[in-house]
Amino acid sequence: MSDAMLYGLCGAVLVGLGLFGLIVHPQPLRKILAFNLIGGGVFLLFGVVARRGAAAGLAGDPVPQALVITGLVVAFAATALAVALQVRLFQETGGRPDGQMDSRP
Amino acid sequence: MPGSATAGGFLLIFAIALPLAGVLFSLALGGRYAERVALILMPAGVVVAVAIGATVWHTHDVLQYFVGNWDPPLGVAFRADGLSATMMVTAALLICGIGLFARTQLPVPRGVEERAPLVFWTLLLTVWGALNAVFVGGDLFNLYVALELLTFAAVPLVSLDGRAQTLRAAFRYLLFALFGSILYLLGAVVLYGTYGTLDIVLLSGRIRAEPAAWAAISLMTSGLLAKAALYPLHLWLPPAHAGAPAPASAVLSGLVVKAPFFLVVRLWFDVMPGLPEHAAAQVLGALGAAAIIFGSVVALRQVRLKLLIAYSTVAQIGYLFLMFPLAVEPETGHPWSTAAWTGGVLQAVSHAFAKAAMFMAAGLIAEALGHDRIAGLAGVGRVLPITVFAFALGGLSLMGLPPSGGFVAKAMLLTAAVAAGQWWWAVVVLTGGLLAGSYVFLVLARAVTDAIEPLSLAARISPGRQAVVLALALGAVVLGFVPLRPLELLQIGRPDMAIEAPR
Amino acid sequence: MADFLLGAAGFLLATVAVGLARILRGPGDAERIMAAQLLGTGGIAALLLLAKAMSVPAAVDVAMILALLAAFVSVAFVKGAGRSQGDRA
Amino acid sequence: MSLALDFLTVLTVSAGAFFFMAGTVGLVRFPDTLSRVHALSKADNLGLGLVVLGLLLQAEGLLAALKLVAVWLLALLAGATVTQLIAHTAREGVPPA
Amino acid sequence: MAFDIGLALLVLGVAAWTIAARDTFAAVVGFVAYGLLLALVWVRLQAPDIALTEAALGSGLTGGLLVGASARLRHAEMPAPGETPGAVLKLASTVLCTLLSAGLAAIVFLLPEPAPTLAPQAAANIAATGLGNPVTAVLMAYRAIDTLLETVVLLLALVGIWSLAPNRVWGGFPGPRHQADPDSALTFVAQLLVPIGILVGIHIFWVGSVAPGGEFQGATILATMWILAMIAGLVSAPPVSRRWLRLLLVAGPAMFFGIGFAGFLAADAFLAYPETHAKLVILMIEIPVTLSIAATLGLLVAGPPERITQQ
Repeated sequence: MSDAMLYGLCGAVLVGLGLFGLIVHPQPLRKILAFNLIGGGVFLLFGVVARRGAAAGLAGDPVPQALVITGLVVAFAATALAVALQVRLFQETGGRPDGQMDSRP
Repeated sequence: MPGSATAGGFLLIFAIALPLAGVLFSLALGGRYAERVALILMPAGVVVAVAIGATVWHTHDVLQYFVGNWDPPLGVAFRADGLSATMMVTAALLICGIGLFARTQLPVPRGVEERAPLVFWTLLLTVWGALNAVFVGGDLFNLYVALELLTFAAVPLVSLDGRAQTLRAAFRYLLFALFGSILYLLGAVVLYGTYGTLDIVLLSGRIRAEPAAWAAISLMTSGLLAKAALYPLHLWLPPAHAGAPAPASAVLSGLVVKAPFFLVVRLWFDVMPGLPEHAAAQVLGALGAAAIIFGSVVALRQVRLKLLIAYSTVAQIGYLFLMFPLAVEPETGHPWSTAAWTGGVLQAVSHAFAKAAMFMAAGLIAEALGHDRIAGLAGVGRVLPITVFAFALGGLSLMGLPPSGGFVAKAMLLTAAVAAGQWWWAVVVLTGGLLAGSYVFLVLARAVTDAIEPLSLAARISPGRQAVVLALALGAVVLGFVPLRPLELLQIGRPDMAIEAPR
Repeated sequence: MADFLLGAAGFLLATVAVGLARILRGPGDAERIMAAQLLGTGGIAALLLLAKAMSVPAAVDVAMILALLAAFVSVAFVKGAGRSQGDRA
Repeated sequence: MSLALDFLTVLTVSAGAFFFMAGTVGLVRFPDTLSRVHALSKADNLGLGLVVLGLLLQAEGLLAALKLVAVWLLALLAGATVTQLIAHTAREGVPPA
Repeated sequence: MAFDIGLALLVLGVAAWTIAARDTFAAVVGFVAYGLLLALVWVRLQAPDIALTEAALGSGLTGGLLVGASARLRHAEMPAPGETPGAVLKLASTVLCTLLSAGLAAIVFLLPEPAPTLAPQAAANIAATGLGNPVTAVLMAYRAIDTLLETVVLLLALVGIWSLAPNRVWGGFPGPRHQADPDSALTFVAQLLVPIGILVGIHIFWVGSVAPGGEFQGATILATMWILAMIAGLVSAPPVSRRWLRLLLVAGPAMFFGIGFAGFLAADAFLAYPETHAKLVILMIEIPVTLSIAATLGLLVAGPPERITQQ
C-alpha cells in the first residue's frame, strides 16, 4: 500500500467521522465543526487523487491541487457565514439556550 | 473530443457575467444604485437568454464555449442545449417579474443607504448569475462553485427580516445546502480520480457501469437531493421558504430549488447516458411520489398561507422526479420517454411561474391583512380580486387542470406512465392533483366568502403590484397552450432521444 | 540523512501527541489552547525537518505561516476569554 | 567534512528532540497551569532552536539559512508572548468550561 | 511509511476528539490541531501549495474565527436537556457512517492504475502562461473562470454576513469594539507581528508565480494580520458603508472581469491572455484580487455591523 492510499483511507474515515458528528450533535457550532471535518476528508481524497497523478516531472497533478485550494476558500466562507448566523441568532434570542434549531415555523 | 467552440458561444459568458458585474456595480455604488443597476440589467439579461435560445433553435445544435480558449479537460467549457436555453429564458423572465414586484415591496429611500434593498438586489442578481452558470456549466467543479454561489445568495434571502425564527431557518438551510455541496464534490472527486476529467461531455464518453461510477453518481445525486429538498430531505424548505419576504420566497421556490434538480438531470441523462438503471430510477420516482403525497397532505393541514404554499412546493418538486423512471431509457428512445422528458421540464418551468405568482400573491394578502392565517382570509377576495384571481390561476398549475402549464406537464407524465406500463405513477399524479385541488380550494373558498365584519386593512395594495403577480400567473396559464407533444427545442442536444429532430 | 530527519520528525510528533492527549482533556481552556501552541511548535519543527528530508523547500514557508498563525489563534483565545467573562457579568 | 556536518546535525537534532520530550514530560507531570506553561515554553523553544541549528548545518545557501533562523525567531517571539498572555489569562481565572 | 501511519493516526485521533469532546471549546482546539496536522499531510502528499492554504486558512483563520465564536456562543452551546441524541439515532448513524467510510475506502482501492492525470497537459501548456508554478497556472489560466467565480463567492458570503446586521446599525462598524491597552502584552505582540506578517504575506503572494504560494495564501496572511491589528485595538474595522472599502472589495473581481472581457479583443476569447504578455496580465489581475480577497476575508471574520459609532 502506498502512502497516497494510506491517506486516502484516512480521508475516507474522516468523512464518516464528520458525518457522524453532523448527525448526532445538536449544538450548532459542533455541526459547523463536523462539516469542516467532512470537508477536510473530501479534500484529502482529492489530494490523494492528485498525488497518484504524478507525471511529467510534477510530483502531483496540479489540477486537483488547485481545485482543493478553491474548495478550502469556499469552505472558509461557508464557515464564516454559518458562524455569523449563529452569533446573530444568539443576540436575537437574548442568549437563551433555545438558540438551537427547531422545527417550529 | 468535445468538438470546438461554436459561433455565438460568447453569449454564454454574457449570461453569467452580466448579472455578476451588476453585483459589483451595486456594491461599489451602493444606496439607490443597486435597484437601478438591477432594473437596467433585467431587459439586457432577457435579451441574452432569448438570443441563446434562438441560436440553439436555429443551429439545432449545442452552443459551446471554451473559457480562455483552453479546451477541456484542462480548461472549462460552457454549453447550452435546448434544456439550458429553456431554463435560462424562464429564469430571466421570472427574475424580471420578481424584480418589478420587489421594486414596490422594498422602496429605496433617498439619500441614505438601507440594508434590505441593497442586500436584496445584490442577492437577486447573484442568484440570476449563479443560475445561468448552473444551466450552462459543462464542468463538474465549475458547477460546484456555481452551486455554492447560489447557496450564499439564497441563504441570506431567507433571513432578510432578521427575526430569530428566520435566522434559524436560514441556518438550517445553510447546513443542508453545505452538506449537499460537499457530497456533490465528493462524487466529483471520485469521478476525476477514475476518469481523469470533470468535463461532462468527456466523462460521458469515458464512464462505464462500474462501482466507482455508481458510487460517484449516488453521492452527487444524494447531495443534490438535499439541496432540491426532495422528500425525506425536505425538512429545511418549509420554514425557509415561508419565512422569507414574498419576493425572496418567489425566487427560492420558483427558481433556486430548480438548479439542483437541473443538475440531477444533467448527471442522469448527460454524464451517465446509456446505462441501464431501472432500479435506481424507480427509487428516485418513489421518493418523488412520497414527496407528492406527503407534501400535499401536510399542506392541507397548515393554518398559515405561506406555509401551505411552501409545503405545496415540497409536493410539486416530487413531480419533477417522476420523470426519471419514465424517461430513463435514452437508448431505446421510446415515445413515452420523450413525453416524460418534456413533461418533467415543463413541470419545472410552469411551477416556477405559478409558485412565484402564488408566493407574491400571499405576500400581498399578508401585507393587506397584516397576517396570513388561512382562517382569517374571508373577504379578501373583494379587497384584492386581482391577487386572489392570480392565486387561483397559479393553483391550476399545481392541480394540473387546464388551461395551465401544470396540466400539460402532468398530462404528459401521465401519458408516459400509462404508455410505459408503469401505471402506479399515474395513480400518484392523479392523487396529487386531487390533494392539490383540496388545499387550493380550501384557500379560495375562504377568500371569496364575505367577511362577517368589515375587514380592517393594514395596508393598501396598488393595482400595479397586483398586475405583476397576475402577469406571472398568466405565464403559467400560457404554457398550457403548448401542444401536448414532445417539444422540439427540448430535444436539442440529446441525440439519443431525438425523434422529431434528426441531426 | 533524509531517513534520520524523517525519523526525528516522527519522534517529535509522537512526543507532542502524548502531551496533546494529556492537556486536551483540560480542565481549563488555557490548557487546551496551550495544547494547540505545543502542537504548533512541534509542527514547525517537523515541517522544517520534512522540508530538508523531502527536499520540499516550501515546507519552510508553511512553518513560517504556522508560527505566525499559532500566535493569532492564541490572541483570539485571550480576547475571547475576556469577552465571554464580560458577557457573563 | 560533510560526514562531520551530518554527525553534528544528528547530534543537535537529537538534542532538540530530547528537549521536546522533556517539555512534554513536564507538561504531563507538573501540577498546575502556570508551571506547565513554564515547562512548555522553555523546552519547546530550546528544542526548536536546536533543530534549526542542526538544519542550518545542512542549509543550501545563505537565503535558506536566513529563512530557517527567521522561522525560529518568529516562533520564539510568538510563543513567548503568547505563553505570557495565556499565563495571564490563567491567573485571572477563566472559569473552566 | 511509519511516519505516515503515525501522522494519519494522529489526524484521525484529533478528528475523533473534535467529534467526541464534551466541551465545545475543547472541540474547537481539536479542530485547530486537525488543520495543523493536515498541513503536514499536504507536505507529505507533495502538495505544498495546499499545505500553505491549509496552514493559513484551514487552521489559522478558521481556527481564530471558531475560537472567537465559541467564546461568544458559550451559553448557546450548552446542550439543552432532552436534546442529547438517543441511542437509536447514535447506533443508526454509526452504522451509516461506517458504511460510508468503508465504501469510500473501497473506492480508493478501486482507483485505476495507472492513475489518470492532467499533469502532462498542464506541464505542456505552462509556457504559454509565463508562469513557473503549475498550480498557479491552473488557478489563473486554465481554470481562471473558477477563480473568478470564487472571488464573487467570497464577496457574496460577505454580503450575506452583512445582511445579518440589524437595520439601525447598517453601514456601521463590524464586530464588537476592541480597546487598545498600550501596556499589554497583546498590543506588543500585535505591533511586532503585524509588520512581519505583512511581509510574509507579500512574500508568499509574490513567489506564487514560480513556487508554491499565490494570491489565496498571501491574502489569507494579510487578512489575519489585519484582524490581529483589529482585535489588539491597533486599528478599527472600517464602517461597511465607506466608499473606499466597497471599492477595495470589488476591485479584484472587477479587474478579473475587465481583463476577461479585454480577452475578447486581445486574444479572441474571454479570459484568454495574449501569449507574449500573459505573465504581466496575470499579475495585473492577481494584485487587486489579492487585496480584495484579503479585505473580504478579514471582514468575513469581523462579522456583521454591530454599532454606528466607534464606542
